[in-house]
Amino acid sequence: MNNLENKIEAILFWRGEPISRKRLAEILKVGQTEINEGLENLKNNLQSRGIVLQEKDNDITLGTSPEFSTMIEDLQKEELNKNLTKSSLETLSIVLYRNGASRAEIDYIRGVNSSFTLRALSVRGLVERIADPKDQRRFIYRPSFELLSYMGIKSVEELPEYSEVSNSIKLAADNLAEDLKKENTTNENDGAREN
Amino acid sequence: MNNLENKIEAILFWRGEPISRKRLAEILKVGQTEINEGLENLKNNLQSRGIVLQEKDNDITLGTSPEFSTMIEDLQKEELNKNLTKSSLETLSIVLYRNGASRAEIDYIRGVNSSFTLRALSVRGLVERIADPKDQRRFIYRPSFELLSYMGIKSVEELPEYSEVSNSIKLAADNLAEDLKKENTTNENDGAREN
Amino acid sequence: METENTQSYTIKTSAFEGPFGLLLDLIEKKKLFINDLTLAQVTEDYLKFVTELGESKPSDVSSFIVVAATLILIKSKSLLPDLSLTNEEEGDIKSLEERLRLFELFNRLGGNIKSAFGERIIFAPEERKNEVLVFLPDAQITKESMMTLVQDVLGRIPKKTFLPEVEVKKVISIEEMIDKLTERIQGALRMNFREFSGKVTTREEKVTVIVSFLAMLELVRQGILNAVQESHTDDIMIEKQAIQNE
Repeated sequence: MNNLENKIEAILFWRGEPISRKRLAEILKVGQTEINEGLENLKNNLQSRGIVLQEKDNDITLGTSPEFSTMIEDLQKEELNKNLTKSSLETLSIVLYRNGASRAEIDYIRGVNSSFTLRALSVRGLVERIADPKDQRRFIYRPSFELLSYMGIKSVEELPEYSEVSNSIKLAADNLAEDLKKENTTNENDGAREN
Repeated sequence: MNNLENKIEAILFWRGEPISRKRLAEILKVGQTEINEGLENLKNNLQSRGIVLQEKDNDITLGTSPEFSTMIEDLQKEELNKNLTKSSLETLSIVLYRNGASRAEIDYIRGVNSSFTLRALSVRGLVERIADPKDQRRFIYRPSFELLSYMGIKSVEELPEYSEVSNSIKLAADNLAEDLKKENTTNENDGAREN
Repeated sequence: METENTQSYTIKTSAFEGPFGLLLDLIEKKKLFINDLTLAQVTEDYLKFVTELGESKPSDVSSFIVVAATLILIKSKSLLPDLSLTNEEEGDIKSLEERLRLFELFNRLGGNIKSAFGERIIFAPEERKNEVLVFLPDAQITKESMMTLVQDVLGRIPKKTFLPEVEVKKVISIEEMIDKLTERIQGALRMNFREFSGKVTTREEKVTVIVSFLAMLELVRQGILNAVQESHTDDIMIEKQAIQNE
């Protein structure tokens, strides 16, 4: 049973960005011929469907079917012009006062997972995602330059009570991270609740 | 030619995040029945494919097929936390098999205070906290898509033994609600139990 | 009957989290099912553990105590078959068994989660690089609103995550409860002493058992006293710190 096209579909869907045939062959440990065949099959599978296979030079990506492009564009516009939610604004305030925060830090402080919220902020150009200089596997979200100028400040230090608030955020993030680490490890050896 | 399921697929793909049935109906200007039908068809289209449709309460999202778990895991840089402590397991099994529970219920079943465990799970994005529709002062903790994803299931109904135990759990839940009510009234007096 | 053996039972704390976990663990180690008979058989081990817990981790005791009280009732009833229980006491016993069964069920289902978790993951799409190069602010974003929001968030963080959520008052009243139970059982014991005069050998056995059982109760009482005192000093320390910080 050949499910190469399914694998390709999964990779393309997950990645969401163009990927070369060569790279696909590498990942799937097969030859060019198989990849080309798999892509043909996938293209057939996707006929008369909501998503299509797009090719440019040797790069492949999945996209929404062209017949729905107006609908998607409208949605995009609508999405972008919506008011930000309370949780987005909250997340933004942490990013600002922390002057760049990892998702984990924001999660600890808010007590909930912030991935969708951060995505919403990043789509609107309010925050930028950069690789954490300390750990390349992680990302740091920092306020965009445009955001600062929109707020009429040259740097985050000009935010009201910046140093005070900034310090308490840092402290809180450290403490919470510490506590959670305990929960995730020591509880295993020590069944009873800690003091 | 009915291409509602294709439109739904395009929207889900474009969005890349969960979306509610209600919102889909709004966007596509059709009724709930049509949406449900479209989703059924889409689910069928996605059988034996690289991507799957996940459902939770009234929300829908797309994800990669669980059979390609290792492949995608190898591709992604972020390290995944697969550890669950004893208290996390207990709490998750209540949240999952009850498909949402209040903290009081979780505490009652576990016999210990679960607030810290719930916070840790919420930070990890494995549970979501929402206001109880029946009582706005309370919260309900329910499974997140992330939790379903880690379990490799498309909906809670796919949990092992789900149909076998769901009846007895429902029954027990009624007794539990009864007991909790009693507990709350006596606790209000002076925190002590009867005698 | 060798189920009443007094050999000290060592419990690995890793096996359980709370009172039900402990109880279930004790029952399963003896390969028993949950019912009042088996609960009576593990009562002493349970009490022994709670006593030890009271010495090492006083703040954890309270959730175990309520269960201990019900176990003592069950145990007393099994030793003194003529002991008549009030409706409330019967209700407590029934409720403990039900809760334990429910806990056992979720505990078992937790095993399903443990074995499936992270094995076959469904991945959501990765966060895409930001292709749409737009800047779309929102009138709600101002210096002032950002400050207010961030302070709200900070204010919502749980003050001290590990502070035991047990009121001293509650522990004291539980201690009183055990006192009452002890009295109640001693009273019943005197009243029912004749009931034991079956065979002489078993009678001696039973008396020994009851005496050691009561000694156990006394130990638990001491353990709780410890807990109360320690909680008191804890409290005082926290108050002091708060004052110094002001």
